[in-house]
Amino acid sequence: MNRKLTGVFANEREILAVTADCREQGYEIVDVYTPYPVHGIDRAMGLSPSRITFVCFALTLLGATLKLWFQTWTSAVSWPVNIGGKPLHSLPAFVPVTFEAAILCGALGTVLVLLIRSGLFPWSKPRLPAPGVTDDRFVLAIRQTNPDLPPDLAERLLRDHGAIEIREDRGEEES
Amino acid sequence: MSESSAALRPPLVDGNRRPGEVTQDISHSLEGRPSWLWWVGLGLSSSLLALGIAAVSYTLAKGIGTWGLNRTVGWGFDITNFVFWIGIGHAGTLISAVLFLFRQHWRTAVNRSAEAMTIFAVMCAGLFPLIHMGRPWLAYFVFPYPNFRGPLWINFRSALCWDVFAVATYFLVSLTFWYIGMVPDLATLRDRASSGLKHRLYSWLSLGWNGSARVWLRYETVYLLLAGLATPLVFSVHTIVSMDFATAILPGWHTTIFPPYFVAGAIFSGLAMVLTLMLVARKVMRLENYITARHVGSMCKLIIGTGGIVAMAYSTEFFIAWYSGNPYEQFVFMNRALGPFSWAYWTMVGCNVLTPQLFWFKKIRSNLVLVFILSIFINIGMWFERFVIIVTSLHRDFLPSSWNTYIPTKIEVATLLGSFGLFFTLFLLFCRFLPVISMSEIKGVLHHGRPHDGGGR
Amino acid sequence: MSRNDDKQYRRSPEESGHDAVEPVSGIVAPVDRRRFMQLAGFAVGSAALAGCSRGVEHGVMPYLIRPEEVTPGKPYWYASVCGGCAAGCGILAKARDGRPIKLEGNADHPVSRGGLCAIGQASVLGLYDSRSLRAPLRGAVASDWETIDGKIGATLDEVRAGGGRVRFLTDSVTGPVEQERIGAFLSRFDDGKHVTYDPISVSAIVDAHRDTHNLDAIPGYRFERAEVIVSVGADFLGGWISPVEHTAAYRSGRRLDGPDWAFSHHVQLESRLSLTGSNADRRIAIPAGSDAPIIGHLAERIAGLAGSSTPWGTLPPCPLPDDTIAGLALRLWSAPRGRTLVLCGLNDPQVQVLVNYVNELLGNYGSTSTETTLDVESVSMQRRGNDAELHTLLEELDSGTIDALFVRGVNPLYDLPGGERLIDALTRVKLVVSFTDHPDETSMHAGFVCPEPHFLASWGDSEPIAGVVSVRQPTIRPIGSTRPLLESLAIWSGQPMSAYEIVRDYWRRNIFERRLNSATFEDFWNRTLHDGFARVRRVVPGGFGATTKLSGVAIMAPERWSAPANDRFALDLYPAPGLLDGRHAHNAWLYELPDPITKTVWDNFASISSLAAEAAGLVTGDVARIAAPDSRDGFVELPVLVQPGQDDATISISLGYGRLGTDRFADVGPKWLEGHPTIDAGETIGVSAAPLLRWVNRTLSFAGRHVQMEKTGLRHQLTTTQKHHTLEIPRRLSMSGETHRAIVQETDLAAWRADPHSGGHAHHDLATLWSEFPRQKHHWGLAIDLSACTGCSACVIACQAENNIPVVGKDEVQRVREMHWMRIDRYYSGDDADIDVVHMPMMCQHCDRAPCETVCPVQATVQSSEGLNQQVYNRCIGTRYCANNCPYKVRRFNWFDYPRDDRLQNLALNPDVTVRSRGVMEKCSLCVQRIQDAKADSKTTGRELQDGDIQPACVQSCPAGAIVFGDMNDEESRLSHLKHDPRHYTVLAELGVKPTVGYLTLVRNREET
Amino acid sequence: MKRQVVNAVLVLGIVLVSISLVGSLGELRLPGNHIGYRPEQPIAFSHRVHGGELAIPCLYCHSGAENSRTAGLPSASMCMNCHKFVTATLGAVREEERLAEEQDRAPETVVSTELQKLYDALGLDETLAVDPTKTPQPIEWMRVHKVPDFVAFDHRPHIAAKVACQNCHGPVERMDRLRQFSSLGMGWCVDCHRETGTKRRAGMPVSAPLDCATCHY
Repeated sequence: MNRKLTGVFANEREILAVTADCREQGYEIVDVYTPYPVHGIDRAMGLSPSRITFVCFALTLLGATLKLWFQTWTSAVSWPVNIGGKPLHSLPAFVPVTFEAAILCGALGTVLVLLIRSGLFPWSKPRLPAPGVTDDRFVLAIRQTNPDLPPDLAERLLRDHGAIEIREDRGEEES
Repeated sequence: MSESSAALRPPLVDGNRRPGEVTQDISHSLEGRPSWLWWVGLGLSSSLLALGIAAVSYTLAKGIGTWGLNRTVGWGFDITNFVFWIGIGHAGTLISAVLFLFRQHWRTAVNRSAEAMTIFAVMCAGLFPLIHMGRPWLAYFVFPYPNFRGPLWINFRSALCWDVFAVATYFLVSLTFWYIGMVPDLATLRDRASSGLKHRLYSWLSLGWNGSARVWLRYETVYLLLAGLATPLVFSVHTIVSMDFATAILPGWHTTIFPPYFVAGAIFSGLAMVLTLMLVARKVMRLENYITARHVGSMCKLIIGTGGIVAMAYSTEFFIAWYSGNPYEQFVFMNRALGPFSWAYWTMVGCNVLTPQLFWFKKIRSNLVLVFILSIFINIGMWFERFVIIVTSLHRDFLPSSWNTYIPTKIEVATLLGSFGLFFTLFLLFCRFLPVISMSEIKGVLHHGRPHDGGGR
Repeated sequence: MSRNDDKQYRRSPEESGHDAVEPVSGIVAPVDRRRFMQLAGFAVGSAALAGCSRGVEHGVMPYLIRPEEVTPGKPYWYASVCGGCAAGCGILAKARDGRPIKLEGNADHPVSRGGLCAIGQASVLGLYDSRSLRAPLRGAVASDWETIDGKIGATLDEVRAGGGRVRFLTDSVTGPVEQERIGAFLSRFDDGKHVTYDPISVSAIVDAHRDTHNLDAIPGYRFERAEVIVSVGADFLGGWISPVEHTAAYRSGRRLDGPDWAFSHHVQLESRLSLTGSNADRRIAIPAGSDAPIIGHLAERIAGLAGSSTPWGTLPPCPLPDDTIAGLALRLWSAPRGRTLVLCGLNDPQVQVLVNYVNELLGNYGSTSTETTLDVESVSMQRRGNDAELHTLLEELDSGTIDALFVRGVNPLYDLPGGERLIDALTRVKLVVSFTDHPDETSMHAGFVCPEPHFLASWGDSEPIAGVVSVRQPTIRPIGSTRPLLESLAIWSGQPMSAYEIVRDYWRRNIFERRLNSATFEDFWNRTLHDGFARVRRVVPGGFGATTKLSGVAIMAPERWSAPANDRFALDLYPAPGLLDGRHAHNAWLYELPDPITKTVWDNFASISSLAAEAAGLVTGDVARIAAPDSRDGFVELPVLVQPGQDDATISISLGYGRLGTDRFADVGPKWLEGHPTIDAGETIGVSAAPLLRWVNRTLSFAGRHVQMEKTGLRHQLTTTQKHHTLEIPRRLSMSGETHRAIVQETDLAAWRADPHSGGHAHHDLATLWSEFPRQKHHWGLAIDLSACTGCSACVIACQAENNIPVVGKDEVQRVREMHWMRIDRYYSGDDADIDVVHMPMMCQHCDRAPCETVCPVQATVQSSEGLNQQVYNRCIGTRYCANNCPYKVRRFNWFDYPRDDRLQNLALNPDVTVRSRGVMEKCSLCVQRIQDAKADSKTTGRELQDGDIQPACVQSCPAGAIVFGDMNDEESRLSHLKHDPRHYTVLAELGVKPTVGYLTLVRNREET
Repeated sequence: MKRQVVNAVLVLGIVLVSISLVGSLGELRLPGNHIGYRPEQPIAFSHRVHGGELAIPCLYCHSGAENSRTAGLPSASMCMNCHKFVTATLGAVREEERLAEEQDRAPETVVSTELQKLYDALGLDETLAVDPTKTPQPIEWMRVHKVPDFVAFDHRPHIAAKVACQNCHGPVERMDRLRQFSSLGMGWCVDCHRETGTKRRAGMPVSAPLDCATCHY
């Protein structure tokens, strides 16, 4: 059995509460939609912190290594040139560019990963659970997978927490 | 909102707004007709821009000879403007990234415009290294691209080469940072947009954002990471810019104090520019509720601080010159203070050291007109700082036989004005078509509908 | 030297005709290609275009019949004679593909001894002057030779019929053949006379020697033999008689190399700071014209010391304190007999007689064999001018008794005072023929102008020194239909002959018989052509052989000279350093050559002392009216220049400026929004000072005339290449109180003898962080001897000619953008009264730790494995960072595309050196093209490079041999020895940039003063 | 669902295009690369005949290469050393002789059209004597081998180092109309100099420096 409910709320406090409750009751939290990052919602939904941090770190290191190697290779291996009598491996002189490359690679790479991971592409159409979710509405989408739960519990929960509007849709298409 | 919290912390946003109203206020300024002030501003700035374009085209057609430079003073207005604009840019990143890291929530009102300012400033800055080249059509030589010349690479020991990478990185990262920060707001606009074109445009830009909490989670992590990367970046960029001079052997340039000195100076000047812009935007875009006296106040305090560092640097330079016992170094600094360009030097000191001291007084801090004027003084002073460093050090160096002076030409002045034209034109367009204030963030700091406070129902 | 080996014989004119074809496309091409490159850079599309097509296409035209000694692309050398002035230096003209592109002094020639002055170097530009006359003129309209010859022939016949009073007016024609042909031409008339004068006249010296030594010439001055030189106003290192020859001699008398060093003591008494004065060990400022009493008193003193009675009564008062004169006299007297030299620049026979008397007392007269300083055998024939004869001619012209006047090499209407009267006089002459190559003041009033080809394109000969003869051979075919004087004369005398035949014929008849070593004429002729000169039996002018003893001529005390009243000044007119008497007024290089002393370009001026300036309330650049009260038209208006070392009572003005037609330089240099033209149309560059000349008993007087100076209130921009003139920094800008900058090391002879290191400051052997890069075979370097350099600036022009350095015009120089790769820094020290001058040639120092290289982002300037600091034009993007970081400020930036539209002028470009485009940095390359050429040569011949094989242009041209180039890896090279000389130092060594260009401490001979 | 398909197609398309580009990169001609440049010449001179069949050494005509920067083109007079006598291809001459045989007359000199151009240039008449009425006209050949701008190339050291002409100019002796063989680009020069360095060639020491000033001044 697969039953999906969406509740629209007016403010942060309610969405936090209702999310927590629904989860306790054993409803699967499909997703929560908010106009601004609501702090604590991740706990309420039981999300684990993002791992993108490690990606960023890796990319930064990669950028640095590649650039440092490139500089050394071009100035000491590919075509060594006597420039002002400076040594071919002028490591100190290579630091600034290395650093910049690290930052560039890290920053752009991370953002790219974010976009891909979250499917944010110019051509992707927004799927809004309810109008105004990018304005001042807070939306909770839950799914009932557990058949034992009383059928009207969900509605009650939502209404009690002050849902302005509740929509229900049965169906197989996943969100 | 509760008295207690009000007493503890004055609100970041005046006139207890609700999220919907926030959206309304901010989007309104983009959807309504622009004020006559806006039109006037655009008229002025775009005509300046036109002047600049004319000047630059003439330079490209004729050669660098159309500037007042000579065999002794090889850099003048060009690099002065470059450093000046880069400096301006820095405050933007400071406010958006550094203050974000320090969880300074008051930044939310200004960070968007500050970041925009960064980007436009860096665009202006980037222009000058390009046109100051004798053969700008060969500018691509500075990039280490694979080629059939051997292959022939570039000189990674040159501070100019570091510059290329630093400025490029700075621009790209700032741009990304700015754009990513704007995506949720763009989504808001998208959902408000009525006309087809506007809607399509905004939805293209907003990447199908739908406020999902999962995405918000990643989003905030990335935003934090970007802030974390941008912060060392902003320091590195101006450090490297300062190395253009510090790594040269020219007395007056060849000093280890430059990196910190330049970074402080950059932030100093940048804050001044942010103030200038904020105060204008506040009036023009009717955002009094969001850009409050509190913001202005904190900016003024930051200016006092950075201004102090700059003043410290000036005196240290002199001391070291004397203490080093290096006659050339000593001469350069005496020559700055008493030589042919002393007028520039004392303008600099006047604007950068004395002006900020006025901000100690709350009366002055809270008088926005006065603050506006003073901020402009600081902008002037910081431009002269770069001018003094570059020109006075060059015009009298080692061999007296090559001592000489520098008189800018009309073309150079026009180019400088043009860069301002470019900057303000872009900024005004930004005010018109993009949310000057980050709605999502503002909503985040509202006291409305928060747990444990009664407000909002 | 490899160069001497491939000196070439002349080829027949037909052949030179052919090779004139090729280069035109070849040399203009780089300019076109350069334009193309720029466009390609702009438009992306054109990149594709460059890909498929080859941009500018050029056909190549080989010879039809290749002259066997010509290999395209390979330079060949002609030995010839310089025509820049009357000194007659021997030159080697370097020709590439039929175009002479560079003149160098002939090392074997006794006059030039390898050096060549700035004027000589620059004269190659005149060959390609697109404004010079290409065809004869009748009146002012172009004509052809047939008509001209017809008319002139006819008129001459009339003239011959009616008395035939024909005058031929020339400058010092040093060529015997021309002398003879002119004589022959005139002999066909009842009353024909050849009158010679030099606009910068020294005829008094000749006159005096005619009286005293029965010598109708100037004696040979042997500066190398002198131990004490006292020159009263004679600028012998500057524009006096034979600067290159005298500089070389002067220097070989002042050298500090090795144990047999010699260093003369040179005292200069003069009214302006001349080039010679700037090199003197002791310099005394005297009012112009006061030479007379000074010489007088000196003579008296020395006579006293010699114990011989002075044959005159009282002398006019001496402007100098007695003990000064006494000191000088003693210094001269105590020197070995015959080893001193007293000179005087005053053009006054009576004074010159006194000078001769003094030299006589000092036993300086002698022959070539004796070790004395005045040689009456190998005498100088470089100046033949006779003012008295000129004066007579002027009277004749006034009286209108002259029928025909031929003017060659002089420009009386410009050179001489009282122009107006002369014009009327000329109009009364039936036939006036000018041979000028540019329309000038005189040719305007000449019936016919018969332009001659440039001296590099015509046959001739010369005998600058008695017994030294050279053939002037053409290096290219005449450009346009010009005709040598010799041929014109031949035609007008009815026996047409080519100049070549005339010269050969004359030599067969006259010179060959004077040969020293018996040989066939062909052999003699060819050898002379090859060597550039031949030594022949001396024929000393002046009746029955000159005496070395003073003949019993009446020596009178000079009575003329009165100090100017306190509101008046004594005037001093001198030849312009570059233009001389104005004969080079069409040479842009010489206008842009900074005056060796004032560093002024593109102008002449009135030098006054700071005292005088204060008194008159004038500052440099104020235009003053300088007028001679004793004449109506005797005045000029020109800017004043406050000159240290100038005598307070003297105004000095250079002649040679203000020539007609110099407004041609209006469009020299770039044109842009804020640019000013070098000169406005209709104006002239500088002002002619000739109106202030005057006749004093039938000799031209250049010094001593009393004039007034008034402020006009106008201003005129005087442009100098140097803005700060001392090594002192302003005291108020010094923290430590120390104001001197130790750029120049200086000491005096006594100190040097005591300690060869004297004058040297702390030696900086700085520790280095880095290991040396391995040098390949060579490590090139330079050493410049500051006590040898006279500041004559020959090197500057040599460099310009060799390296295609553009002329940028006055306005650009005013903006400190002159392009000369090497400049000569001139520093004053001491106070106005007793001023010391240092000349410091400054070019790229080719640092081993070059700061410019480190900062270039694109590796456009890097170090070569042979220690050169290379500048790669086509890699340069023009950030100017390198120039900013150069402590010597020797890098030059192409601010504009400098005009290269004059296709003819472009033929003077050196095809071995890139013509730099706009936006590119450039600088001294140590003439790397010569280095590469020599290396390639040695690879081909398999002969190892010898020390001295390679000579950069500056080194080669230096008459004083002050600059030495060489390989520092070769321990035996001359350079290595100099590098180990205790006097050697590098400028700004404390920066640790390790220049490979070094300097040798300046030594002044001030043992006892 | 549909969108994914579209995207997939899009991505695939991009990938394919870029692959095809990479493939054609070989033919892609970069600015300044003139390999294979083969202009029409005023006279159809064949290096194959002269250099190949007749095996005339290159330096016989291009003697400049030995002692000058430029190899240079032979002067027309140089051509006349042989073509005073050789006025046409052997075939043509034989043919004429045969015809003369048949019509039993003295064979007349055949002059090939191309050589006629040479004679005209020199202003010669039928008897190959100078004809005063004709004005000599230099032959304008089209230049094939040209190093890039601002490069000072000197033949001498290369000849001295025993570098075969073919190394750079290719198998000229097999070309009828001359074709540019090597790129003559900087990379090409540098590679050879790198590879040569200071090692000995043909038993003699050579030095092929990599300094900029070797070619740029």
